[in-house]
Amino acid sequence: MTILESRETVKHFILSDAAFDIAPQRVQLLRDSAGAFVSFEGWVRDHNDGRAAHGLRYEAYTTLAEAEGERIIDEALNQFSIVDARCVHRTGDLAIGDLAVWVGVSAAHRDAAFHACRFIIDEVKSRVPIWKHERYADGASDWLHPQP
Amino acid sequence: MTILESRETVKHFILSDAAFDIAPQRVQLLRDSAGAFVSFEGWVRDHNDGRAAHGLRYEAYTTLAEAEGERIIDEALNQFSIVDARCVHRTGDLAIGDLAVWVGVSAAHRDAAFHACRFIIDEVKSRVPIWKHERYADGASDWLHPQP
Amino acid sequence: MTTVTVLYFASLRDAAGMSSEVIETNANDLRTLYGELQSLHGFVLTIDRLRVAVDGAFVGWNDAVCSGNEVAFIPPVSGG
Amino acid sequence: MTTVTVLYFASLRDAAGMSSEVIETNANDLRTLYGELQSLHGFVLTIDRLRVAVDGAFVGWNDAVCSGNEVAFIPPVSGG
Repeated sequence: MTILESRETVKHFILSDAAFDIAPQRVQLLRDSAGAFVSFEGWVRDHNDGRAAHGLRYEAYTTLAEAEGERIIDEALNQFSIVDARCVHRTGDLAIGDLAVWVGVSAAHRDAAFHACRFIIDEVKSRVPIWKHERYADGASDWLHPQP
Repeated sequence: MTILESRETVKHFILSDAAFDIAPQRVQLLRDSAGAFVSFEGWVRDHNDGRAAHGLRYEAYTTLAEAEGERIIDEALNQFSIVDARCVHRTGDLAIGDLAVWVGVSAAHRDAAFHACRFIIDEVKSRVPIWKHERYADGASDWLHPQP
Repeated sequence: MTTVTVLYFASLRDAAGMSSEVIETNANDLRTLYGELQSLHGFVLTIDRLRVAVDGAFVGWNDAVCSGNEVAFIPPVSGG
Repeated sequence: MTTVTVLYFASLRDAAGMSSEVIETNANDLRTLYGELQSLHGFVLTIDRLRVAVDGAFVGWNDAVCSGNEVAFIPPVSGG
């Protein structure tokens, strides 16, 4: 018996403390049975709520973030007719235009791929213990703790 | 006066008779004001309606397809709060796993990016004069003219 | 008689055995023109499943057939 | 007395001036424990805006505080 891929050992949610390439993540989602692929990218914008931003820092509670991220991808794989899904989230210092988060989903059909990709990024934003520390053009900086 | 980009001369919908790279298309959508990017990729699957497929050919009515494709992107730019959008569609012979169509949308926020990307691929599939000719594993082949 | 160029795509091209032809017609509108060509080439696709374009833009079936027009009958599309 | 390690993140870490501390407490549940630490460090975030995790998994506020636990109070997240 040859185990080509063991479900337990594949990480579907990854925290990266440095800039990462999308291509090697995307290619792992390609399958001959998948006709649709949807990806989301979150970039660092030059403003937030009308305030000019210079950059930001993401901090994570690593153990819990990785566990919660895997749980979200598992939920997506169970709830939607998709083939595979991945998410990579940056930590550390980011500048304007840097890639902060990437989500990729492959599926036989586009409907499931769109819905699952949206589900994953929404859940990651609301549940995974990662915090954004923004630096503003006026010299101020602050943690973002959004109201529900 | 220097015109850096004239709206009229930029093609937002492109027919490509050969394999194309996504990266140069994607990079044109990046802006410091855009925090969200959503892309859709349509790949040639190894089956269609339960029938094993070997590959396909896309034929387009080029003049009308390009005009209708541009119209769809214009509609998306008007209807959604997005920054920019592009679509590239293959013509000619494609094998299993080949990229058939790519849509990319950048926006300040993810909601508009997701909705506009879905709108564009849905409209392209329903309105742009491109036809798929499938070759099946059993030797048969046929044009796809879906019922509405 | 009006002289027009007709373009055929996908299954219509296969059925016609050609991608375009120049024809002379007495048809006043595009609906009638398609009826004539459907009889001639034995097209299976009925008019309710087609769209029609003239000179690279979608138009209505009741539009007149004018000399020099490039007419295309658009079968149900299947891109994407 | 129970001895636990408490982890602080984001604004809680800034307010506490440290990323973790080992404390002895008489608190029976996590809700009471947060109340004690909120008084001690002057945390602005009220309990209704937090979640709580023990040993790397989310748990309930009424759960008991057990010796050796690694407790983390999770401020509203802002990833993505």
